[in-house]
Amino acid sequence: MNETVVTFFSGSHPYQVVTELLTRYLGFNATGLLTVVTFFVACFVIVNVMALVGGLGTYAERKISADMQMRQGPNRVGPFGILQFLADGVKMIMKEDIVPKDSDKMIFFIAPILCMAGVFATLAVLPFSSGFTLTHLNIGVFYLLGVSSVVGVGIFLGGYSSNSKWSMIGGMRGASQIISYEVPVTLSIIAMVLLGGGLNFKDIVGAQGGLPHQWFIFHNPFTVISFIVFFIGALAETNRAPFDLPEAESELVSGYHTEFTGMRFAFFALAEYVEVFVLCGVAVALYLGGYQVPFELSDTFLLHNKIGLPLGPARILGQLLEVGGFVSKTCALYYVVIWIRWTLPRLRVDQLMTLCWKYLTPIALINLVGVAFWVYYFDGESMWNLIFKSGAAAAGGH
Amino acid sequence: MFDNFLFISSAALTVCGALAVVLSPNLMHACTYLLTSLIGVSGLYVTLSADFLAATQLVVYVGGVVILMLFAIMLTGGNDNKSVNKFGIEKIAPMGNIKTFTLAGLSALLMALVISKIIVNVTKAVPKGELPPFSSTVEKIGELLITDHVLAFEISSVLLLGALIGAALIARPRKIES
Amino acid sequence: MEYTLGSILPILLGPFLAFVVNIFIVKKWTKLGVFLSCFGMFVSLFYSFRIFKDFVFGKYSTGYYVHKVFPWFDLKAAGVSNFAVDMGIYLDNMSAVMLFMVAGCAFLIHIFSTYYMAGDARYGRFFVYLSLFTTGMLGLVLSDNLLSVFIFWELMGFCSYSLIGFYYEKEGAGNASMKAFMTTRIGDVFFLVGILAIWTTVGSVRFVDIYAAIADGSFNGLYAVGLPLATFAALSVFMGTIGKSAQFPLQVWLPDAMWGPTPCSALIHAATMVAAGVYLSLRMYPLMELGGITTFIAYIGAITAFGAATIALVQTDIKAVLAYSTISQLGYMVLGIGVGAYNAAFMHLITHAVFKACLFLAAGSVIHSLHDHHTHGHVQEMPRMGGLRKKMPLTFIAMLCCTFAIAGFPLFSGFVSKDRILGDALVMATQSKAYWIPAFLGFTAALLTAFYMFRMMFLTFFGEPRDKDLYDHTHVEKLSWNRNLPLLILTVFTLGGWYSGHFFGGWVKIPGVEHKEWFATLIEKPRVENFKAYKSLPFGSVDTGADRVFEESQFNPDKYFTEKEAHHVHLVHAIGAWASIAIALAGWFIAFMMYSRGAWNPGRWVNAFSGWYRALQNKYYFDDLYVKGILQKGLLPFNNLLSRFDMGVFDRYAVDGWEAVNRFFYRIAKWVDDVIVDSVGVDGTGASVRFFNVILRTFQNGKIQFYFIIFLVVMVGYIWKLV
Amino acid sequence: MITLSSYLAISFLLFVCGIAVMIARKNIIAILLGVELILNSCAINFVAYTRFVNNNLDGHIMSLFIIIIAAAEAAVGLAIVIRFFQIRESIHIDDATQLLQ
Repeated sequence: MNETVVTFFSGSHPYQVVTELLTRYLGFNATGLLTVVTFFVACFVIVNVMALVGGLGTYAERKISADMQMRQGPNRVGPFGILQFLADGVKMIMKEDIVPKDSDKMIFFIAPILCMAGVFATLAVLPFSSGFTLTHLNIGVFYLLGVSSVVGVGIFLGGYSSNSKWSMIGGMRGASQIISYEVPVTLSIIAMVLLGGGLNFKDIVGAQGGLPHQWFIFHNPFTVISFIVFFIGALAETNRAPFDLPEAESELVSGYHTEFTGMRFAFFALAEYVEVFVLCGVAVALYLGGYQVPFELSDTFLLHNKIGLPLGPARILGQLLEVGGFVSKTCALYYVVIWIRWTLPRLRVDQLMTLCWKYLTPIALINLVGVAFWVYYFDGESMWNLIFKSGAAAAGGH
Repeated sequence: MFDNFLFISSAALTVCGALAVVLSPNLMHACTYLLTSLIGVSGLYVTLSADFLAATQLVVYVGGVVILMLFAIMLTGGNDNKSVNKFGIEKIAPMGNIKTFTLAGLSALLMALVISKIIVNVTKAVPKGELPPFSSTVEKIGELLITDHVLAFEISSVLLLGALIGAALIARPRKIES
Repeated sequence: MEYTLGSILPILLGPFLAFVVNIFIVKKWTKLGVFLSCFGMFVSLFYSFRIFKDFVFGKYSTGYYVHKVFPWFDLKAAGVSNFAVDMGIYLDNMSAVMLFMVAGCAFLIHIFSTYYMAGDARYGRFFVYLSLFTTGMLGLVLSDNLLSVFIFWELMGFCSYSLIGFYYEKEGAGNASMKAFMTTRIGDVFFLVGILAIWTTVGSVRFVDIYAAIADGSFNGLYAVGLPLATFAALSVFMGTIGKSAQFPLQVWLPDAMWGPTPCSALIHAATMVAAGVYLSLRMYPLMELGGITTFIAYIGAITAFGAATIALVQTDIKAVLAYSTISQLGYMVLGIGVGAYNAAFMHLITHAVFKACLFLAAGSVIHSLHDHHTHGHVQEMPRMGGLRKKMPLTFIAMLCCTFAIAGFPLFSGFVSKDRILGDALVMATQSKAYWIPAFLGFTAALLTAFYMFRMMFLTFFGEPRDKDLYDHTHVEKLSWNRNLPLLILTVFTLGGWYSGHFFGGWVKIPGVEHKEWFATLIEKPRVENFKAYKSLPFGSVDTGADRVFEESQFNPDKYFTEKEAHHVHLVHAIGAWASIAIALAGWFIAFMMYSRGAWNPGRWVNAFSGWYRALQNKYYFDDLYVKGILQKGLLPFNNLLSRFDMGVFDRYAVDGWEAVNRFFYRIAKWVDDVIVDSVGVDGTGASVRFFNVILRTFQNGKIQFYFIIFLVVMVGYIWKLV
Repeated sequence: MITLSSYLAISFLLFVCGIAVMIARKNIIAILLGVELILNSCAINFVAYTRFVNNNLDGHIMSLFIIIIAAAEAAVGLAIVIRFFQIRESIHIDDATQLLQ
């Protein structure tokens, strides 16, 4: 019932040929097998690419911060030090896996996996493009919210299981911060769901356009506020500065992952970077037009009929254009996140909670009502449309 | 086949989690097992074509209830080594002993007897032929919530507000006069 | 004028609210409290004057009245059908005049008290009592029934008691207050009996109902204690008058009442309270007439007037002279009732109130200025005075005018009122031989009155000062608003013209002034037949009198006489008047010769009548008679006998025997209680409760899991049964 | 073959486990875990009957309300537990046998 990456591929000629060949060769209907294989391959690709993205995130962070602080940053491994993250990864794997003596062994083992699993499960619905998405789940946004909350449990359990005061405080801070900021974030997202007309990312992205005036962020005044609230909430949910209290190095050594070493620590770090990427992607999908390309360049019909490309390459090219649009916007947001991290000072815990419960939550609530009002009163039209219409009416048009 | 696979894995997760909750001697572990059990239930919902419920289960239980439980365990467990409180009672209550488990087993057995007596009739019933295909339930649940079940919906909102305020009021530390 | 509650009740509420507020504030803010009392009195005077003006100058009709009633309590709901008491306000010409007199005198005496009582340790408390007393007196005048009259009557009795004993640190004052209270109580008991007698007959104690009952003949043929009921009731009510107005034989309290402060004597024991008894008798005059006790009343009055006057002859205390003169004058009023001079008796009540209040205030002024530096007390003894007219000329003028009035000199009010009583007494004497003695005693008392009053004047104000030291220390009087002004205002009203309508007896006409015998016109005996169709209004209603038409009354003293009778009456009145003038002059002359000229030595008379003199000094031995005779010989042995009976017989046999019986039953009851009730009942209940408690406690042990198991078991049972 | 019975069996197991937890544990929070298990077993039953017996989604609504109530119950219950711990310094269930203190 949901469109998946298999749906996309099964529409293509080679896939059908392969299916028939396999069926004939194996002696039973190979559709299911091929589906599983396709999913597996797709997941494999995405997970590895995202792991790469997470690694590149550390590199980007270091490089950008160095740039801001007039330093060089990593510059020895590979050109411009770009392979630094691989070296770091190798180092992580080679390190001794230390488990504290009085720690809760089982949970100490589970916690990084939970973090990692929660983050990577969200990738299932992240809309890279209209075709190259694992699944356009009909409750995509909701699913994403649910799965990403597993990360909170992971952080909490990690903090608890280390049997260390720093970790404990960091874990508790992280969990409370995550479940608190989930409220304004969810309320902001619901406003966008109202505009998009569905929980499916495809619906929401499809309701937008490639050009900025078609994006939801500029749809009406409330959505701008909604975006700001969402972005602040996302920063807090991912424990990024200025909300990086769970791992505040000046107070808590390194927060909830103080006692973790080696790959366990790498899991936490990776989960964090990937989560930032995911939330930036969600922000792009919800507010910044998602994978939409300007002037509908990615349209298969346009590429195939007008430009004259053959059907297969036309589809692939369209999808690649969409992925490019999506990733570029996401990276731009990613840059903003890093920029904020190295610019703003850290908040205190009480300021953090005050900001959430006394400012963001009421603003998000009122904002939700405002968006609903806009949808009801202006029939969901964006303000640019209204301005154009009134201008046209003033000019004597219909 | 995929449905069967999903069902079996979810059911295994659920039942094993539940049994682990019963048998685990560590409260924190029990809570973690509960988490797995709840995720398994979410998977069962998916096999029952209840997509919205599955997501709700994840959001509410994993994101809310379990974290609350963990918090409560953490806040009540304490880190100090004193095992006895000022009233002379163990701070961390035991997770049960042979006596209690015997009682629990007997009770469970009793319940099992009765419930199986009910379920037997159900299993004898002729299964329906074709199950309806999976379809999105979000829109239908939304419609039902604001048409047929609007009163329950509103009441539950009041209930949640009451629970929110009540919980905040109860757990708020009071100033001890001294 | 509209008669609403707002136009009548302030009369009562002014002093009453002043009293209530003063109770709380007068100790701390004395000056404010005193001002409040005077202001309350002024409010009362203002509203009284409005009513007086409307009745006398506006309506000018004998029949006009205002009657407002509200039910006080009604036991109909409790099953008693004929027990309902209405309270109300009854205003007629008599009430209106009386109200104005009471309020006016009380106001002036309040003012004077601020002079007389200033500096006293209990200055504020005095005004509290004054306000309460004035409330009582005004309430009595406004009352429409005997019960509320009685209530206010007792209220005044209490105030009188308190004010006589105002200087309670003096032993005499305390005893005097007790004496006054106990003596008047004798009369009050009879009064209450009279009220009950009327109640049982009429079923109501309202004046108008009593009048209507008299007109109906409800009193005919009923008897109580061997007397016709009307006679019994009238006698009982008249006993109240005897007590309150200090008539023979209960006159003994009034001279002792002079222990109180002089303004209180002026207000209570001269002007108002003692006059209330006469007022009551006047109100109940139809009953007295029906009961046929008028002759008795006349004798009582005449004896009182004469006896008190004789005692006054030998008194040396200035206030005592005035006290006996008051008793004597009250005797005149009662005599007037007895001889049917209704109008004259009431007029004498008013005129006497004015000049006697003035006399007392003047006496107070004298006493207050005579300060003995050896005893640090005020001097009341006339032998130590003399020649004071140079020191206090204004007081002298006031006192002289009042003396003229009381002595019955022409142009003054006493002549107008007292001599009408004497004239009527003479008329009655010509008609019935029984009245010769009262008439004779009346005229003799008039001679004595003139004598002792001028004796007092000469001893006080004329001649040479007999106590030089005292005289020299006395300050010369200066005109002050609170000392002399009340005196002078009262002095103005000692002129007879205010009451008779013409200042010079009708011989000299003042141009432009209409001469009206308003007093004689408006005040007349209640005509009981008129009250069969009287009309009362609800308490809160507005009465303008517009629904009832009253003709303006014309002065016609002869309307109840035939022409021949009228001629006779006029002749006798003329003789009486000339005789009065002659008697007054004679009294003055004797006093002048004795005390001013010194030509006749009073000591000779004393020696000649030494037995009588001693009797007079001892007030005819009345006090001795009461104390030694009645109390010690009569009541004390009787009381001893009763107490012996009580102790010896009743206590020993009845009380102790009953105790023995009770003790016996108590033992039985105790055994039953201990063994049966306590052991079996109470302890058994406790034990059974404890037994079940043990069972239930095992179930309710607070362990939630235990409850849960029980719940499960029960639920399993249900399901097993149902499925 | 997945039928209604298989879901009922799972729900039944969950329910029995919940009851066992509720009775066996002496820790208040552990008892709350048992309560959650029982609530979930009920919710599964509702959804399963919706799927296999009738298709009108009322069972889903019911499960939704169960989840809501479970959330409210957890919030209030844990608040009470924490308050109780502040007062008694214990979360032993047998410590909570008195109404006062």
